[in-house]
Amino acid sequence: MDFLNTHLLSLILFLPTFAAVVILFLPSEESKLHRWFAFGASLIPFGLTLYLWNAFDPNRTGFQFQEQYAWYEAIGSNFHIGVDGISISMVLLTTFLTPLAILASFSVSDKTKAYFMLFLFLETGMLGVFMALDLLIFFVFWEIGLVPMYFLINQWGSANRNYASLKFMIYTMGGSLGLLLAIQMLGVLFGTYDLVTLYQNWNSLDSGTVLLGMPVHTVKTIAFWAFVIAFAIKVPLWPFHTWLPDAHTEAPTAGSMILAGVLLKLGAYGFIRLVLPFYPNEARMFSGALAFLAVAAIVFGAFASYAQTDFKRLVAYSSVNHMGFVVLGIAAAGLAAGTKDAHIAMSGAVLQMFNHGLSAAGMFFLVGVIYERTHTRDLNQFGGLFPLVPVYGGILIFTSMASLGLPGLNGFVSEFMVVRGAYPVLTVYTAVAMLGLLFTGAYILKGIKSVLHGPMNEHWAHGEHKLTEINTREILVMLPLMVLILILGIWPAWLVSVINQTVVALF
Amino acid sequence: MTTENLIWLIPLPPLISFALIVLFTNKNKALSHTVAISAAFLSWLGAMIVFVRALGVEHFGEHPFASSINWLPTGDTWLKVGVLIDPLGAAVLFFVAWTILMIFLYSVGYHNFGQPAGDHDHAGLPPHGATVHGHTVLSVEPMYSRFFAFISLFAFGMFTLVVSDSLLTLFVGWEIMGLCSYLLIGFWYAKPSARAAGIKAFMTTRIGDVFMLLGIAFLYSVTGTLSFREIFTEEILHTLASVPSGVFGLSAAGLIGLLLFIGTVGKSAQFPLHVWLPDAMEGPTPVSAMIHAATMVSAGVYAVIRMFPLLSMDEKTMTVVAFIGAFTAIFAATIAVAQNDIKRVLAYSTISQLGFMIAALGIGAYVAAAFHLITHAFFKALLFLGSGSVIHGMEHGVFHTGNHKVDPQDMFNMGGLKDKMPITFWTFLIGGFALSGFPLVTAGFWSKDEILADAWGHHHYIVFATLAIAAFFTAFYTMRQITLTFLGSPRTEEAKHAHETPWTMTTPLVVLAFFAVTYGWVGIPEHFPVLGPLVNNNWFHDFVGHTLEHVPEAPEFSWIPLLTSLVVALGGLGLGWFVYKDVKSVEQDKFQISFLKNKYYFDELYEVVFINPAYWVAENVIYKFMDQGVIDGVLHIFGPVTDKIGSAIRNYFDVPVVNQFIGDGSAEVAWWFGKNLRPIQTGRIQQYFILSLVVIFVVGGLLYYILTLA
Amino acid sequence: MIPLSWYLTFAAALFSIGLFGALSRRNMVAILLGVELMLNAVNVNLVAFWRYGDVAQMAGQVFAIIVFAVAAAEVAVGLALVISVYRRHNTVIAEELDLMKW
Amino acid sequence: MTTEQIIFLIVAGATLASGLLVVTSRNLIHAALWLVATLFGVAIVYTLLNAGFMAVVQVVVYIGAIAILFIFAVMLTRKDMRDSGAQLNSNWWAGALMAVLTFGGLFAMLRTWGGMSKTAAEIPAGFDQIAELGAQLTSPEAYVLPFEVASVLLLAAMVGAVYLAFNKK
Amino acid sequence: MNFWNDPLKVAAEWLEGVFVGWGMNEIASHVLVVFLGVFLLVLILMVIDIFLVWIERKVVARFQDRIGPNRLGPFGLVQPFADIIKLIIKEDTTPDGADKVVYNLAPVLSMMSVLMVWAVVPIAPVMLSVDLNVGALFLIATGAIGTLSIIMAGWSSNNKFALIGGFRQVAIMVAFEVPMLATLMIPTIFSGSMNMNAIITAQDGLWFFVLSPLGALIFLIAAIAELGRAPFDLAEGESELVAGYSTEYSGMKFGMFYAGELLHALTFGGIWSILFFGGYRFFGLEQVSPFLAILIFLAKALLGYWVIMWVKYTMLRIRIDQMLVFNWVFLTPLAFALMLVTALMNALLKDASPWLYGLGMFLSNVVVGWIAIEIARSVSRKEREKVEGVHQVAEAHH
Repeated sequence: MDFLNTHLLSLILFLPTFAAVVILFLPSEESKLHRWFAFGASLIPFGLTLYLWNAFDPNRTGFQFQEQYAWYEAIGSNFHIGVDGISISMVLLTTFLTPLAILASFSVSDKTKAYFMLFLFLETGMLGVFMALDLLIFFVFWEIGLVPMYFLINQWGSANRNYASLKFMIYTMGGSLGLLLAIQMLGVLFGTYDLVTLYQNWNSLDSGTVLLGMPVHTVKTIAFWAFVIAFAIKVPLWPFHTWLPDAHTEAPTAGSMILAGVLLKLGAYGFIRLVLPFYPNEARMFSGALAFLAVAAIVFGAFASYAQTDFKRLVAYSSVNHMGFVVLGIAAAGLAAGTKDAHIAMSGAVLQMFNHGLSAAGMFFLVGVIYERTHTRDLNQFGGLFPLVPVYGGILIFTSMASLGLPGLNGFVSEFMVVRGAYPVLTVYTAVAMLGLLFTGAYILKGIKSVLHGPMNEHWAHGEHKLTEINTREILVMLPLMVLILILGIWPAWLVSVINQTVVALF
Repeated sequence: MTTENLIWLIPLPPLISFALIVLFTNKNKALSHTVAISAAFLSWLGAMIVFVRALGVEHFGEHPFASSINWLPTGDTWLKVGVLIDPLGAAVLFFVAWTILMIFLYSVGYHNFGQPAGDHDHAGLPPHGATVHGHTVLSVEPMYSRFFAFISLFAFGMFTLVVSDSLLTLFVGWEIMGLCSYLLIGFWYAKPSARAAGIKAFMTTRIGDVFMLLGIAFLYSVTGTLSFREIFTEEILHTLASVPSGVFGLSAAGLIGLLLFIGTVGKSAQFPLHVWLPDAMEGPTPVSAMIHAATMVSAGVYAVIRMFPLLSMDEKTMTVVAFIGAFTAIFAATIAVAQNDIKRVLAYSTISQLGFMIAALGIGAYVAAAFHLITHAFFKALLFLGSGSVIHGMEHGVFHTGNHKVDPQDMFNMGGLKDKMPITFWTFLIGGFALSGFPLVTAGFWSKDEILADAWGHHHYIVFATLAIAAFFTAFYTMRQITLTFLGSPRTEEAKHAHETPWTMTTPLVVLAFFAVTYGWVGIPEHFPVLGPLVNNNWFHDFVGHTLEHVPEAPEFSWIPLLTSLVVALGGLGLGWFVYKDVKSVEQDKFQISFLKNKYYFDELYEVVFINPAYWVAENVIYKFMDQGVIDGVLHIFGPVTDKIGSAIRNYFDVPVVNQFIGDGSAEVAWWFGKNLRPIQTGRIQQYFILSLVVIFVVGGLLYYILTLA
Repeated sequence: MIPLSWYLTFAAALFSIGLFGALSRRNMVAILLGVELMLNAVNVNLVAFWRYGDVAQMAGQVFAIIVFAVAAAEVAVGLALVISVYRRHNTVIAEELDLMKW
Repeated sequence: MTTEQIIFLIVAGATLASGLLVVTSRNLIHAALWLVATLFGVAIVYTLLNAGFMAVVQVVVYIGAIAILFIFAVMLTRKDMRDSGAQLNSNWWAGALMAVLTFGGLFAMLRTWGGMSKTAAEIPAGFDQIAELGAQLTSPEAYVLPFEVASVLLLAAMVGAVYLAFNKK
Repeated sequence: MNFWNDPLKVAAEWLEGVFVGWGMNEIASHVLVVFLGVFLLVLILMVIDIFLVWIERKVVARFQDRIGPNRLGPFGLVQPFADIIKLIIKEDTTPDGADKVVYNLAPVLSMMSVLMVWAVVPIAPVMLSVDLNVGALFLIATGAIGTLSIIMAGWSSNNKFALIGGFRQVAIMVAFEVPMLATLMIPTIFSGSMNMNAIITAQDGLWFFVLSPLGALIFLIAAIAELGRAPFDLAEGESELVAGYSTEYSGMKFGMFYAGELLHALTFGGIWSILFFGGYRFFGLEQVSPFLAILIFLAKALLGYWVIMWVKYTMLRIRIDQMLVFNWVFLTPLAFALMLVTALMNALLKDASPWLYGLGMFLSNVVVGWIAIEIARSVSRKEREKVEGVHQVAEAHH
């Protein structure tokens, strides 16, 4: 057990990779075997994460379960990983969603071996970002997450997948360039990439210092924006969001689940882990701009979502809308750092990340369920399907309501916290964001209306097109999501208290 | 069990019932309604126990039942949630529990439990009737279990709202009811009109809700708490009142109050967000009774009553409230006059009556508003259920004749139902008189009279006059409705064959009729001539008034409001009977004014001003122009540019320099060497082996020589 | 007591014999036999150095074991190659396989 | 001369003799059998070196597997049971020269080395060779990496051998 | 030191004393005594071997519902001696093209490989020829010599039946050595030693059979294959290969192969009982007297031998390729998996109470076995479908 305790994070991080390598050696036509193996293998990190969650002491500040190995000594980069209250909740989200996404992919029958391997690699990439305590490691995992996703979209996506995957890749890579430069600048200046050390050194820089031939605040501002743009693309913030609807729409169902559920969180996590601690002053200075972009994402996201006739695209834009709240919370926390408002806004933002992970994954999955049966996502081709698929309808309404932010379900709690935290410091922005909240209702209801309600489209009622009810496996995918959505809506304290402790200590 | 714990448990049975029905019993209709009604009964029982215990507590206003727990960590403090039953809460809980139980019971009959399944019935549409032995009879609702599940959830929301001690949980219940109203109004979701009505209801109320959420956030950030008992302390209220908000010159209290009030405007269908309520009549009638009479719209008023201490801090807000209320009261009443659909009349009547309450609050008549809220809940629930009963009876007739063109909700198709449906008639009559404020016996008289008295007593003469006129209209359209529906002779064949409804529907009518009469008697003013001394003390005023820290003074008795209310009530009723007693068809109705009939064209206005532009902006500006045009357009430029650069590099550098000079040149050098070294390759492994050993020995010997000997 | 030199000389002799076999036999299997002898000679050396050095340090034996594994692998692959070649060219004489020469 | 030395000399002589026969017998089966004898002799040498485990493993691995494999291979790669023609190639003189040179070179180098006449210390009582060997083979501080690499090598060899010898139809 | 408590040592010391008394060098007398001891052991074994012939014939008769040798002496007990006399007086032939040295060496090596095993077999608490710390491995090592003898016999006979028989036998032996070695590790894991005596001592609580029934079963299967007895007796499948590698042998040379096989079977019965059934232990009875212990051990060995016979006379012969596939595809992975699981469980439960340890081990065995059988079943179902077509299988299910 001692080994387990000292290497817990590494185990969680690399078990998926290990499993992926094992899959490589499985016979390639045994799809069933790949599925079950991948599913079983992804459950192990989840189990370990539960153990981690249990062993995690929320009352201790700083990082726990740290592991540090020399990695790239020549430039002072170490393989340093650890978790605090913010990252542990993201780790939990990742390891929780991955088995579900894999279970959701059981219907994939094409090139299953590669598919599940990529999925497991993806999990390692995402977990690595959340655990990394070293900038270079952070960046490495950040990029690792990209590659499997690219192939998932490119190989298993729908019609327009080439365009979407290329857009996704290039867009994100474009952002990463600035990020890498900024990271290297930090590395060159301080000779280390270790986050914990950098936090202290970077902020204790005398403002009169001249770095790289420029005043320190200029350097910082440039680096700040390099970071912000990289993360803003990933979140995505308006106006960097146009890759998202394409990528989400074209990705396979499980890919969208993970993309919306976890990958978007990487950007927001970057804000929380890197931008705010490194650039508190810049964050305060530019919080208005950040909030503006966030509110733009909220409002425009909601509007654009409302304008869609493609169900999946509608859900995809809803991610823009919801992630806007995360950034709004972060902007508020940046502006009000140190106050209670900041704590609430930041806790709300992290919780919103978690919640959006659950509900967006659920929504994408449900879209996938119906797409698999009808092979269309056009809202105008549905209509009145509720009597055909009552269970599916119930689940869809439930999940939609979570996405809409109905009190009693998870989305409300976090949105409330963000609004509460942002209101005192960013009043006008918050008020405008309410417009987005209103239209959240509009597009969600539009989705339900077009799919479930109204006169039944007889095309789906008979013959070979007859729409079949959601099956047990698919229900099993949704069940954990729904249970967690409900639990978080009713009793969020178990999660929020962990996040809150860290947030109070950090910001 | 302590009362506090009991209060925690009150909302739970309906929630459990919802879960049970959805997860387990949805295939079994009988079991589903048993579960739902049992749950409603348990909540009712709990509510009654709490109510009785509340009556037994001295100075209940200062020592309410309250308890709370930590819910959400916020920084270093916790956001708490809890339950609170103070006098206002107890009074509201009382009527909520009763009406919910009655509506649950009524729903069994309304959805034709026990009838055969319909021939062509289809989930999502109202039942079309079943053929039994050649006769068409009513058929059972295909989504019977689902209905009970939804109203159970609804009941949960309402109970949560009533017992909550903070704005947060109030908002939770509030939104859950919003969801349920969406689901229930759009219950027959396959009907496009019902579907649209559901969305309209949800979206319109949501407009109010986001403002309310903003208000809550504002309040929370200023005071650090959302609990009523903590906010309504002198200290905090004064702080709130003295902090300027920077908007419209309002104080923080005023702005918060206004924001919260906008929530109520949405929820209680006040002008200008009233448009959803009439459309909401698309839902099944029990839903109309539940949402639009007894609970949800009342919840809006309840919230304002709750927040009254805060609202009353700022005069401007109060004025806005009073204005909105009074305007809505008369505005809706005028529309009601021109409606032919039996439920729509009641819908506008509800809006109008809610306007009364809001107006009462706006002028500071706290107790009167609460009183009218409760009496209205009883008699309006009664009226809605009665109208449902009428429709049900008419459907019976429609099935009898087989002429489905006849709208069973159109009052001009009715007439003379008094004899066919006696229980319905008498209870409807009681309800109608209560609504009109028929003097002395009905509850509506006492509550409406108190509002008028307050308006007069507090010198709000404009409000007084507006409300009096509205009351007159109320009495008029009520009598119009009763006359057209029940009196005279049947105007259609269907009306002749209408039939009394089963006991599950009539029992609730009788019970509610009882309260519609008697509940007024608990609030007879002390100074009322003759009766006042008889009851000695205005119990309701005394009880509910103590919710506030400073018990509001009852207005002094004055004959003017009393006489006014007598005149408008009796006058309106009389006029209504007089005008409509001989009307035989729509054409003879003088009040079919298209301006009124079309509700002042508000729906159309909103369509043109808000909804269409919003969609246009969303689709064309934001999605097509901005996202796809500008942003993606910029991105798409990158592709060709990179391509150009790439091919330039290839053609002018890679091919000539790298490939031809460096690449091919080095290959040739390598080739020359290879050609000349070829003969060494004998292809015999052992010779290679020996050769390598020779090399080793030679090199080793040389090294040995150099290192040791030399 | 046997001095270390005996073992080493023995191993050197065995090694040389093996080397001769590997260099001079025509049959590929026989070449492999010679290689085996050489490997064994190495092992004798390893174990002898273990015995005459620090006994608690098992490096000699450990590497002898690893040489076992290598030898097994070498024989398995080598003989498989021989058989494969025999199937294809019908010969096991090393000299006759000179397709790769210039 | 102690008993041990006598035994060593006998064993070494026999071993070398059979070794010579391995490389010189015409009959390859005999050569393989002589190899068995040689390996057995080496096993005895291990025993003399107090490495009983090595001796047993030598017998198991070399005689039980490798030698048998050789015999198999010899039998599978011949058209008749006899060996005809020259068994040594035309360069055999060079090979012999190299072998002699190697032996001479090694012998000469060893003579100049100081540790040559070293004698062995007693193995301490209670020293459990096998346990120590196992512990060192699997300890991350010692030789687990070579051990793992060797296992991978074996796996690769197994796969490769199966693949190579597989008769593709 | 009482003779009855430690007979060997007392006898050896007495003899040494006698020899020294005769004026012999001490070392020489010691060597002589050891040689005498070995000679004695071999002698006893050979006598037992003779009776094994009788036992085998009796048992097979019972299995086949007949009486067996019953004419010579009581119960036909003198029959084996008659057999031996027959073998000895038979003409000793050597085929023309045979490689004479190898041909004659093979039966000797065969017998030797069996007898060498007894060097490490503890027949009683104090009776053990060599207390080798790698006893278990020694078993396999001697097995290698047995293998060699067979291939030598097969090759040197200059007879294609003999060669093919030898090939087959060697292929089987080499193959089944692998699972055998893997299962040998299981008692080693339990006892923490490869010393035979230590393995027996470690079984004073529970026999390892209880801890690892699956291991015992695999070992038995592998042992039967090593012996080359039915159902694995392909090397001498009479219908195809006459008598396999021993086709050309006659007289006492054949007798040595024959006696070697029987003794080998008894030896494996004994080894099996040592590894999994506590050897000479029987609820403390072995402490009473070494002679009693010998009897207990002999009884257990004979019981094991009987099981081997039981299998032999009730099972069909399996085709060679199926058998090798069975080994490489099923038995070897299973044995390795079992070894892995046992080692893991051992690491996990090392400090647990003995009950928990035993239970965990037993359950893990059951689970591994169950999984293996399930996999085998699904594979065989697929295979059957491929061969017979889906249709018939579906019918067979109904």
